[in-house]
Amino acid sequence: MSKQITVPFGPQHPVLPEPLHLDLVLEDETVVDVIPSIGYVHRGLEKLVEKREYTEYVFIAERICGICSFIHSQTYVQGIEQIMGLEVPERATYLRTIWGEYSRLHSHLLWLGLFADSMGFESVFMNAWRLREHILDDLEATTGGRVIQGVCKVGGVRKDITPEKLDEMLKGLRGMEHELNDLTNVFLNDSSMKHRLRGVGVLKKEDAYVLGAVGPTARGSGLAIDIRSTGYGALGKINFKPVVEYDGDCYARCAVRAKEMFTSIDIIEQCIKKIPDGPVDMKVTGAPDGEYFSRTEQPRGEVIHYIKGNGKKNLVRHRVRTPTFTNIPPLVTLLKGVDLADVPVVVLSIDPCIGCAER
Amino acid sequence: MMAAQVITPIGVGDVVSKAGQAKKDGYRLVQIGCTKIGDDFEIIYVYDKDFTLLSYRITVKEDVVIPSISSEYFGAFVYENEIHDLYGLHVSGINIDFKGTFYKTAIKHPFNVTITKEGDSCQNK
Amino acid sequence: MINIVWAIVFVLVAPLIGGLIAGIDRKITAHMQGRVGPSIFQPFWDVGKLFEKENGVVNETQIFYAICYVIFMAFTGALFFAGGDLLLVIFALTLAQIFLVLGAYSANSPYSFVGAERELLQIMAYEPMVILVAVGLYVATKSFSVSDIASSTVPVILLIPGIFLGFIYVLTIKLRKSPFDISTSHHAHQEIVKGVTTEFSGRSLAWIEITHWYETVLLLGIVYLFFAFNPLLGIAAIIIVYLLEIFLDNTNARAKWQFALKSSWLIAVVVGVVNLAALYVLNGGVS
Amino acid sequence: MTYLAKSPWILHYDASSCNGCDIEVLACLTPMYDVERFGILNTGNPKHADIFVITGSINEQNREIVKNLYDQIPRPNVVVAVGICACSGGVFRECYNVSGGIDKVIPVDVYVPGCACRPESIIDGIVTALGILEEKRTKMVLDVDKKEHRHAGLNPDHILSTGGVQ
Amino acid sequence: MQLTQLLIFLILFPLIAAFFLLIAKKDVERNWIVKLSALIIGAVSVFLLITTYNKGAMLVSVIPAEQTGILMFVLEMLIAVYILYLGITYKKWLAVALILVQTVMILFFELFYAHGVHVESNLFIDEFSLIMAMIIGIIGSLICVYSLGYMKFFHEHHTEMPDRRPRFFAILFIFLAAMFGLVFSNNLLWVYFFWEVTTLCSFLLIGYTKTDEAINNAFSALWMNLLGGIAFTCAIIWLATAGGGMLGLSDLLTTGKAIALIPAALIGFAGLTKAAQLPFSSWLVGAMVAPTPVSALLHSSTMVKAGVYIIVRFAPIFQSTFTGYVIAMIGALTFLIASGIAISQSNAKRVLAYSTIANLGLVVACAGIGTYEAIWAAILLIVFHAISKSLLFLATGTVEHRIKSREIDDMTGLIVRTPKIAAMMIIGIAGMFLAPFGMLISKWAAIQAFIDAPLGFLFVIILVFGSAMTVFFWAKWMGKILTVTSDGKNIEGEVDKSEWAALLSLAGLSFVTTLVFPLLSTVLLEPFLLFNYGHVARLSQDNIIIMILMLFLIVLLPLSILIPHRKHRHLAPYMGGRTTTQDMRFSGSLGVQKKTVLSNYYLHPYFGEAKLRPLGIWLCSALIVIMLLATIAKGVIL
Amino acid sequence: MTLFENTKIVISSLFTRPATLMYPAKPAKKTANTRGHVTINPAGCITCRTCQRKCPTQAINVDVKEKTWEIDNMRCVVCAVCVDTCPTTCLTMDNQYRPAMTARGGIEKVTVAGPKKKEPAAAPANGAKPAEKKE
Repeated sequence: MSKQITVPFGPQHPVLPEPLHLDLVLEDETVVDVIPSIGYVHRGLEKLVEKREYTEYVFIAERICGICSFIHSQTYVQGIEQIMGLEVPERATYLRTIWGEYSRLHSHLLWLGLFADSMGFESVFMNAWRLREHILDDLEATTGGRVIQGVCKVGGVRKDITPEKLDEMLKGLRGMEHELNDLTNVFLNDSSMKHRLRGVGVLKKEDAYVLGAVGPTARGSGLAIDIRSTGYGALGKINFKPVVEYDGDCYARCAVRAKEMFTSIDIIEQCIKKIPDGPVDMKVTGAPDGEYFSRTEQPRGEVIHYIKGNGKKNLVRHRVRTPTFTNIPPLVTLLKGVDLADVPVVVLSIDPCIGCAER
Repeated sequence: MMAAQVITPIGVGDVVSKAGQAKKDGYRLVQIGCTKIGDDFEIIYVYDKDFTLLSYRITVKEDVVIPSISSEYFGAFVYENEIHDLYGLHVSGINIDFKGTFYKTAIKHPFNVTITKEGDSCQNK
Repeated sequence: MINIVWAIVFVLVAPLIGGLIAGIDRKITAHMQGRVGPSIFQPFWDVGKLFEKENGVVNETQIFYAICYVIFMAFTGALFFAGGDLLLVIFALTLAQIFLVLGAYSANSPYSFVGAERELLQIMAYEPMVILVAVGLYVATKSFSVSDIASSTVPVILLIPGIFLGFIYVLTIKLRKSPFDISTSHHAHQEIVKGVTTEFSGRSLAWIEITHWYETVLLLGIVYLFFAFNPLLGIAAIIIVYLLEIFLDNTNARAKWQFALKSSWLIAVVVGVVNLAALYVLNGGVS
Repeated sequence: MTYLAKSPWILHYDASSCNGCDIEVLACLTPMYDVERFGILNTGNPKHADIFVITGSINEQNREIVKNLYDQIPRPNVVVAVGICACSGGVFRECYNVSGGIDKVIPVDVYVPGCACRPESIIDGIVTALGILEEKRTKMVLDVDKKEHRHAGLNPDHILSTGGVQ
Repeated sequence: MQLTQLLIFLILFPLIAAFFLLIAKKDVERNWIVKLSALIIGAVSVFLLITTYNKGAMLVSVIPAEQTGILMFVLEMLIAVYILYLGITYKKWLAVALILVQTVMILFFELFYAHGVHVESNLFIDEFSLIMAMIIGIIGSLICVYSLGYMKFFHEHHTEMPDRRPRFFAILFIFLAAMFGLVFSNNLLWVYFFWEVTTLCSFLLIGYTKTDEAINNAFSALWMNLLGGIAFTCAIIWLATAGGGMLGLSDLLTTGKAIALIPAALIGFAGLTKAAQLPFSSWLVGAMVAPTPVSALLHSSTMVKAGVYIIVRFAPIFQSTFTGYVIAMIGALTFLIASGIAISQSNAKRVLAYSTIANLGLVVACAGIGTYEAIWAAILLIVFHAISKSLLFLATGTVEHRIKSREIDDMTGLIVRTPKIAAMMIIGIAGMFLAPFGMLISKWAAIQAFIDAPLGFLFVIILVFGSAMTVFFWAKWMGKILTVTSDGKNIEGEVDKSEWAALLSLAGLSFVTTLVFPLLSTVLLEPFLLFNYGHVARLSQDNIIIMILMLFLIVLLPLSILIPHRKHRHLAPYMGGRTTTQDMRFSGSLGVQKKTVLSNYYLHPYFGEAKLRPLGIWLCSALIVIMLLATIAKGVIL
Repeated sequence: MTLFENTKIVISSLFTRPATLMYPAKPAKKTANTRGHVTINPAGCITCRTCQRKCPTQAINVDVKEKTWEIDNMRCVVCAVCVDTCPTTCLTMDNQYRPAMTARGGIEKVTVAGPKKKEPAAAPANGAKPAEKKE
C-alpha cells in the first residue's frame, strides 16, 4: 500500500481567490502527483460575438477578467482597428498605454499582496493592497471605474485626461515610489521570504520555452518574452527594457514583477512627458472583414485575441488565448515534487487568472 | 501598424511534422485555435520566435481525427482538450487527455451548434 | 504546595485575560498593518457568536475532544497557577494538546488530517525546549515546584538567559504566530485552510478558542517565572515578550515545518547544552 | 442583542466571476476599507462562516460546489450575492454556460448590484445581511423552543421552494 | 523453607507444564493445561509477593550446588550441540563459529576453574527479583493464555505451515521457567545457564514458522545473543581467575568497583546484546516474523527484560564510573535513535519493536547512571513498559487477524470497525506516552534522576528529544485508530475468549498499576533502594494526588459520550467544496471519482531507517569498544 | 540585515494614523468621473431606443407605447454607453452607486415625455428622427 495522502485542493480554497481545482497526491508533504482541472469559471463569452455587435463587444471583452480588464479591451480594439485599417489618434494610443501600465501596476500590487498572503505574511498583503488603492484612485478619477475601466472603444478612448491631472498622477506615482521600494524590499531581501521562494518551483529556460510560458513566468526563467517590445500602442516611442531574471524559481518570478512596477512607472512618466495634444477618438464606420492575431502584454504575459470578421456587425470568431491558459502546462510540471506548503506559492507564482483562462 | 500576418494552409497530415520543424527552429507554441465556418473547422497553429508569428491552418470536417502535437510541445494539451470540448473534434494522442472534462459545459460542444437559447431582450424576470 | 484558591482564580479569570490579550493583539496587529482593526473585545463577541450558532459536526466525537481539550488545558493552567510541579504541568499540557490532535484526526478530512500531522510535528518541535525550560528553572532554583520557583529570589534570568531565548523561540509556535503558524493560523489563509480546526464549528470551535486563551495565560505565566524574583520586572517581561510576538507575526512569512522543526531543535540543543553546561561549571560540577 | 451581528465571518466563493467583484471583496479586508472593524473575518472555510459572499454566476460546473458549500455553513447563515453576475447572470447572462444568478441554486438574502461592485457597496450589502442574520437567529431560537428544529435548509427541496426563482 | 520451595516451584513448574504440553495433542487438553498452569504460575507469583514483600533480600543456600551445576553443564553442552547442528544444517557459519568459541570457553572454565568456585547461596530474592517475577508470572502467563486463541486462528489461516503448537507452547513455558531462574539466581553460573536457555528459546520461537525470513532472523538473533554469551563467559572466567572465584551476585555487588567493574562491563555488554541496544537492535526488529504472542513475550516480560535486568542489577557498580557513563550514553543514544526510526515505520509491529528498543535504552541509560533516583526510574520503566507493550502487541495481533494487515494506515477507523479492541489499543498507546500513565511517570522520574546526576544534563537533552519523537509516533498512530470513518462497518466479530481475557486483564493492569504505583513504590522500590543505596526516591504527595485526579478525568470523560446531548447537524468533511460521497470519494480531475487516502507521515528523508540506523550502529559500536577497552585497561592497570 | 525587512513598514504604520477610510461613518470616496448609476431626465427622453439597442447587456427597455424607460440595475454594467449615445443627452451618469437589496428587484421604471412632436426650431435639423418614431 502506498503511503499517500490525497488532498482535494480547491475549487474553494482560501489561498486561491479563484476556483482552480487540483488533485494533489502527497507523500508526507511532498507532491508526487498533481492533476489540475478547470472550468469552474467557464462562461463561454467568446460565443457572445454572435449576439453582440463588434463595438458593444468591447465591454464583454473587457470583462474576460476584472484584473486585466483594460488590456483585454485594448487588445480587442487594436485587433479590430488593425483589420479595419484605422489610424487611431496618437493621444489615444498614449492614454491607452498609460492606463495599461496603471493596470499592470495595480495587478502586480494585487499579486504581491496575494502572494505574501499565501505565505502567511498578512501585513505585507495589507500593505501591498493599501498601495494599490492609490493606483485604483487614479484609475477611478480618470476613467470612472476602479477595476473595470470601460474607456477603450474602437477608434480611440472615451475619456481624456487633463494635463493637470496627468501631472498630478505622475507626482503621485513618484511619491509612491519609496513606499513601493520598501514593499519590494521585503519580497526581495527578507530572509523569511527567501526561505519560501528561493529554489522553489524552478522552471528551466528550455522548459519554459517548450511549455509555452509567457510573461513574468517566462521572464523569470531568462526568456525575454515581452510583447511590449513589439511597440503596440505608444510603446514604440517609449524607451524601456523588459525585466528578466535567470533563476527560474518563485523568487525570480516575484522579482520580475516587483521590478516591473518600476518599469511601468518609468513608461508612464515617459508617456506623460511625450503625450501629444489632439483628439482621443475618431468616428468608425463599417465592420471588420478579415482576421488578425492581436497581441499585447498583460500583467500576466502575452495575450492573443484572434479576431475574424466577415464584414458584418457580428464577428465570426473571437478567440482569446490568455497568458494563464498557456502558463498552465508549466504550472503542472512545477508542482511535482514541491511541498504542500509550497503549492499555493507555486500556483500563485505564475499569477493565475482563472477568469482569463477559462473565459 | 504591425506587420501583416500570413497563415499558411497545410494538410492534416503535416500538422505534426510542421510542429516538429517549428520546434527545431526554436519557435514556441503560441496557440492553437479553432473556428467553425459553415460545416468546416479551421484550426490554426501559431508559433512565435522573436515576436514573429508562424501560422499554419488546417481545414477539416467534423469526422477527421486530428493528430496531437503534444509530443512536440508538452503544453499543447490545453488547446487540444479545449478544441475537443468546445467543438467536438477528435484529437488523438494527447499527453494529458481530459476526455471531455476540461470544460464541463451545459451544452455539449457549444461552438459546434447554434445555440437557440433565447436572449431575453427585456428584463422583467 | 498546591494552592487551590489560585487554581480556581485561574480557571475563572484566565479566559477573561486571555481573551483581552487576544483582542489587544488583534488591535495592535491591525495598526501595524495600517488599519483600524476590531474592538479589543472582539474575541469575546466571536466566541459568543460561536455559541449562538448551530452545532455542526462531522461526527460527535469531535465535541468530546474539544471539551477534553479545554478541560485539560484549564486543568494544566490551574495546576501551574496553584504552584504545582512544572514538569507535570508540561506533561499535562501535552496531554491537552493531544486531544486537539485527536479531534482533528477523528474528522477524517484531508485538511484537518494534515493539520493534525503538522500539529504533531510542532509538538515534536517545541517539546524538547519546553522541558528544557523546566530543567533550567530547576537547575537555577533547585525546585520543580512552580510555587517555589515563583517565590525564589534567585535572579533566574541571569542564570538561564539562553533557555529563556529558546523558550521565546518556541513560544512563537505555541502562540501560533507567524513564522510558525503551521498547523493552524488565526486567519485561515493557509494551504491547509485552518488545519486542525478546519472541521470544528460552532460550540466546539468556541471551546477551542477559549482553550487558546487559557494556553496564552499559562505560557505567559511561564515567562513570568524567569523574572519571578522581581514581580514588576516579570509583568514588564510578559508585556515585552507578547509585543515581540506580535511584531514577529507581522514581519515574517510562514516558515515550512522542516524549518520549524530543524531550527527549534537546533536552538534547543545549542541553548540547552551551552546554558546548562555553563551552569554546571558555575555550580562547581554539581549538576 | 446577539453576538452574531458583531462577529460575522464571511466565506467568499468565486462562482464564475470575472475577478472584478472578487478582488473588490478582498479589497474590503484591506486597510482602506478594513471590514475587520465590524468583526468581519474572511475565514475561507464554510464551517466557520456566517455570511456566504458569492461573486459571479452559476455555471454548469460550480452549481454543485455552491450548493455543497452552502450546506456546510452552520445555521443561521445568510447569502450575499455580490455583483450583477451573482444577482442575475449579468453581462454573461446569455452565455451558453451560464444558468443565471446564485438564486437558481441557493436562497439569496442580499443582492448587491454593480459591475464591478465597489467595496462600499459590498460593505453596505454585508451590513444589510447582518440584520437578516439576526432575524434568522431569533427565528432559529424560536423554532428550537417549539421543538420544531429540524435540519434547517439541509433538504434540497426546501432550498428550491424558498429560494429558487423561476 | 517455604521460600525455597516457592522459588523452586516457580522455576520447575513451568517445565512440567511444558512437558505435558509437548505430549498433549488435542486443543482441549492444551487449553486446559495452559490455562491452569498460567493460573497457578500467576497465583504462586502473587503468593510469593504477599509472603516476601517486606522481608528484604534473602539468600537461599539449600540447593545441592554441585549436582545442579553438573546438570546445568550437561544441558549447556546439549544446547551447544543442538545449535551447532542447526547452524551446520542451515549453513550459518557465524553462529557455528560463535557457539564453538563459547563452548570451548565453557569447557575451559569447567576443566580448569570450576573446582575453585564455590557459591554459598545459589538462589536469592529481593524486591527487584520480586517485581521481575511478577512481570514474568502475570504478564508472561497472560501472554501464554492469549496464545491459545491466537495460534488456533493462526494455524487455521496459515494452513501451509505445519501445526507445531505442542512444541510452541512447550517452549513458551520453558521460556518462563528460564526467566524465573534468571531473576532468582544468585550464582552467576546459574544466571549464565538460564541466560543461554532464553537465547535458545527465543531462537526457536523466532524461527517457528520456518520460512526463510524466519530462519535468517532467528540466526541473526542467535549470533548477536551468542556474542553476549561469550562476553558473559569471559566475565565468569575473569571472576574465576582474577576475581578470586567470587561468582555470587550478592557478594559481587558488595565488593565494590575494583573487582566487579570488569565483569560488570562484560555482563553489561551481554545485557546490551540481549536488550537489543544499538548496534544489536536488528535482531529484535527481525524477531517480528514470529507469531505476535512471541513478540509480546520477547518484548515485555522475557528476553529483553533479562538484558536490562542484569544491567540494572549491576547498576551500583556502574554508578559514577566512566564505564557507567558510556553504558548510559549507549542507552540514551539508543533511545534517541530508535525513537527517531520508529517515526519512519509504518508497520505496527516494527513501531512497537523500535519503541521497545528505545525504552530499553532509557532503562539502560538510567542503570548506567546508577544513582538511586535513576534506578527508581529504571525499575518503574521496566514495569510499566511490560504492561503497556504486551497489551499493545496482543491488541495488534488480534487486530491483525481482523484486518489482515499490520500496517498502521490500514488501522484507520478501528474505533468504528473494531471498537473494543481499538479501545484496548488506545489504552496501550496512552499508557506508553501520555500523562498520567505509568510510562510517563517513569520518564518524569528519569528526567529528575538525570538532572541530579553529575553531567546529567547531557542525558536530559537526549531524553527530551527522544521523548518528543515518542509523542509524535504514538500520537499519529492513536489518531489513525480514532479516526471516525463514515463508511466503517463493525468487523470485530467474536474475539476468542482467551485473547479477550488477556487483553482485558492487561488493560485493567495498566490502570491499576498507575493507580497503585505509589504503593508499589513504597512497598517494593523504596526498601530496595534503601538497601542498595541508602536513599529513597519518590514522588511528592501532591503530585500523586494530581496524577490520580488526571487518571480519573481520563476515565470519566469518555463516559460523557454516553450522556445524550443536543442534536447536531452532520456536515460533510470540508473537501474544498467538492461533492463527496459517504465513503469519502470525491469528484476529482479528469472526471474521475477519487478515494480520499490519508496516510500518516513517515518522514523518511529525516528519520528513515536507512539514515539513522548506520549512524546509531557506528556511534554505539564505538562507544562499546571504548567502554570495554577503558574498563579493561583500568582494571589491568589497577 | 535581511531579517525583519518589514520592520520599517510595520513600525511606521503602528505610529501613524491608519489608512482606513471609516466608510459608513464617513461618506464613500467618489470622483467626478465615478460611474455609479444611470439617471434619466424624463422630460428629455424621446423614446428613440438608441440606448436600448446600444446597451451591451440589454439592461434598458424602452416601451414606446407606454412611454416608459426602464433599467435593470441588476444587469447594468455602468459602462455609460447609453449616456454617450443618447441623442438628447437626457441620460446622465450619477456617481452614487445603487444600494444593496434584500429581494431580487432593481428595476427602475420611469415614465418619460416621449417623442417630441412639435419643435419648430429643431424640426428641420433632425427631422428624420421624429419621423422614424412615428412608425
